[in-house]
Amino acid sequence: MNLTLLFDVFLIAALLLVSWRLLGASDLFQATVLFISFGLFLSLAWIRLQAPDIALAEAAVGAGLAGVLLLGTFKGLEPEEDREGENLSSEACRLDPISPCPGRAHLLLAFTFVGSMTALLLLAVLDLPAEGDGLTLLVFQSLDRSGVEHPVTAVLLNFRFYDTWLELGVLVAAALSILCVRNRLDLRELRPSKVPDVMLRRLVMGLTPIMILVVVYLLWLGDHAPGGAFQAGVVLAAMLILLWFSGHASITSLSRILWLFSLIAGFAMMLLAAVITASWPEMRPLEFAEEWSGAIILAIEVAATLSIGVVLSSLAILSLGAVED
Amino acid sequence: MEKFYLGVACFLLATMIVGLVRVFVGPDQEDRLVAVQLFGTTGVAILLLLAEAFDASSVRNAALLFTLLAVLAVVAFVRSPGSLGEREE
Amino acid sequence: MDLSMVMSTFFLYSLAAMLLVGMGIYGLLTRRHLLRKVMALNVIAGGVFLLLITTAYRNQEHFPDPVPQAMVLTGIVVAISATGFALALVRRIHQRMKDAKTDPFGEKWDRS
Amino acid sequence: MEILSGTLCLLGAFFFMAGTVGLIRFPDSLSRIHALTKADNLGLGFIVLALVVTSQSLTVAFKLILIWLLALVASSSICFFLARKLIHRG
Repeated sequence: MNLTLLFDVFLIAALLLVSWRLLGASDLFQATVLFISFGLFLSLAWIRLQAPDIALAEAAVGAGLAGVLLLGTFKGLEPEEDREGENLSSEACRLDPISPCPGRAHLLLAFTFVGSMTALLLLAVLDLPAEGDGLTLLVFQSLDRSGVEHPVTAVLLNFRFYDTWLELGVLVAAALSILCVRNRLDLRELRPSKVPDVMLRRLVMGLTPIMILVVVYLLWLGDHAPGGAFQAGVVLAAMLILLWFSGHASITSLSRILWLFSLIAGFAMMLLAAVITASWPEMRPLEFAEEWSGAIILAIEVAATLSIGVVLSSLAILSLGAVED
Repeated sequence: MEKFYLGVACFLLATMIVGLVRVFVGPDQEDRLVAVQLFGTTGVAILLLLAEAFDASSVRNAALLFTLLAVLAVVAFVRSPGSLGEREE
Repeated sequence: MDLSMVMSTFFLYSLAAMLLVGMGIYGLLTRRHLLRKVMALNVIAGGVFLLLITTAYRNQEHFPDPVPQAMVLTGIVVAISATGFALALVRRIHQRMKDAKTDPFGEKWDRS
Repeated sequence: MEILSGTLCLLGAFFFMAGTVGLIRFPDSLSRIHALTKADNLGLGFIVLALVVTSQSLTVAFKLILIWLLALVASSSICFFLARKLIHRG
């Protein structure tokens, strides 16, 4: 028996089982909790498929941020009159009681649609050429001109710079639109809904220095090994959220100007790089000189880490903060 | 030795699948959450074993992140409004 | 590494990825609670990421293709920020409906 | 060294299994929380020890032990929070 194959089969079985129960279970809290383990199994799959960068990001997002967001929102939605009941029925916390319940025809239609779509996808994947290097060779040929040694970082911050830039733009847009939804101008005076206790404060006091260390370590790893701005940013966000939950100073005590500045730092830094390279003689826009590209990428990474951390923690704090209006 | 580590990792994965039953049957919210925390630790152990089996040191960083952020979900659960124990406090 | 091994891994994981996408879309269409719909969207995203990463794994000489990996990395961060936004919307809708229940014209919300 | 590492590994796996069995079989929530700490502290501890014994470099060993210590802190505080919540509810 081949052990790697056994591992694959177990992992895929777990993934499918978890996502089936996640979507099918009638208890909403069960689904919320299963979502956390879905992230865990996915990151095991990333390790198995030799994508450690993604496993790192998934570990931070799946185990930390997604759990916080979903559990916090679930707690906020939990119907108050049903608190004494042990199990929440799915009816009790339904959000859209005005639309009709899905009937058998609806389910059949959905099933047919999904079934044919999955079959089509399967055909498309089977049709993929069996061999091929994709872009691996191209990336490795130009790697020594990129200023970093790790191919994924090179793709993110040099070869496909536009993608990363616009992605930071998406993050800023998400933060600004959530401000609109919550009808606020900044994060100040948003508090967690319960008074923090001593135990939690001590715990967070102990964890914070380690987290700062991990953020710096991941950022430093970025240029030669799996790690970098994304992973470091997510850990930074987790740290800010923990600080906020325990009542320490966090981004909620920043002034509006400072908060906005850190929100757009990553995007602005990349814009600055674009403008400078565009106005430089004998260089095309976003083409970095080889001797400078390492330094430019490092500066952009630091700014992007700050922005990602601030945006993601603002998203969580804005959607979990006590509703006072 | 790599084979052995991979075998132990498979075994741990199997215990995780068995442990999913507790998440499915509950009955309390705390029970389900405890089960998921146990998965977290088992997952860390699997990651450490895989790091040895595949000889990939970056996997250990993923394990480090998992342990570091394990508290986060529980803190959100305990600290958010609407929790049952709130009234007595 | 043995090529047939790589291919069988690729098929196994891409099959799982497509099942994830299928289940996610089915859940999105049939489940009614908004929180569940958000989770269904995340399952779909997980399936798509898995497909991209298996494709990257298949294209390997000595290192898996870094371009899909970078795409998925951006994808994960965008997905979590979209999830955060969607959850804030869900929270807001919930609040509005709770308020509507108390106003005199709100009986229509209590039907069903 | 390899035999020692293998034995420790199996011991760790045994404790994880014990934790899972406890999680499934124990009758009430508080004893299930108790099962979690066994697996966390001992299971992960033995596996970390097994890997430390065979690890080549000091940095790897240091990182492994750091992970274990963090897991100890995390699991004990998680158990504290959840158990307190259960007791408050009565």
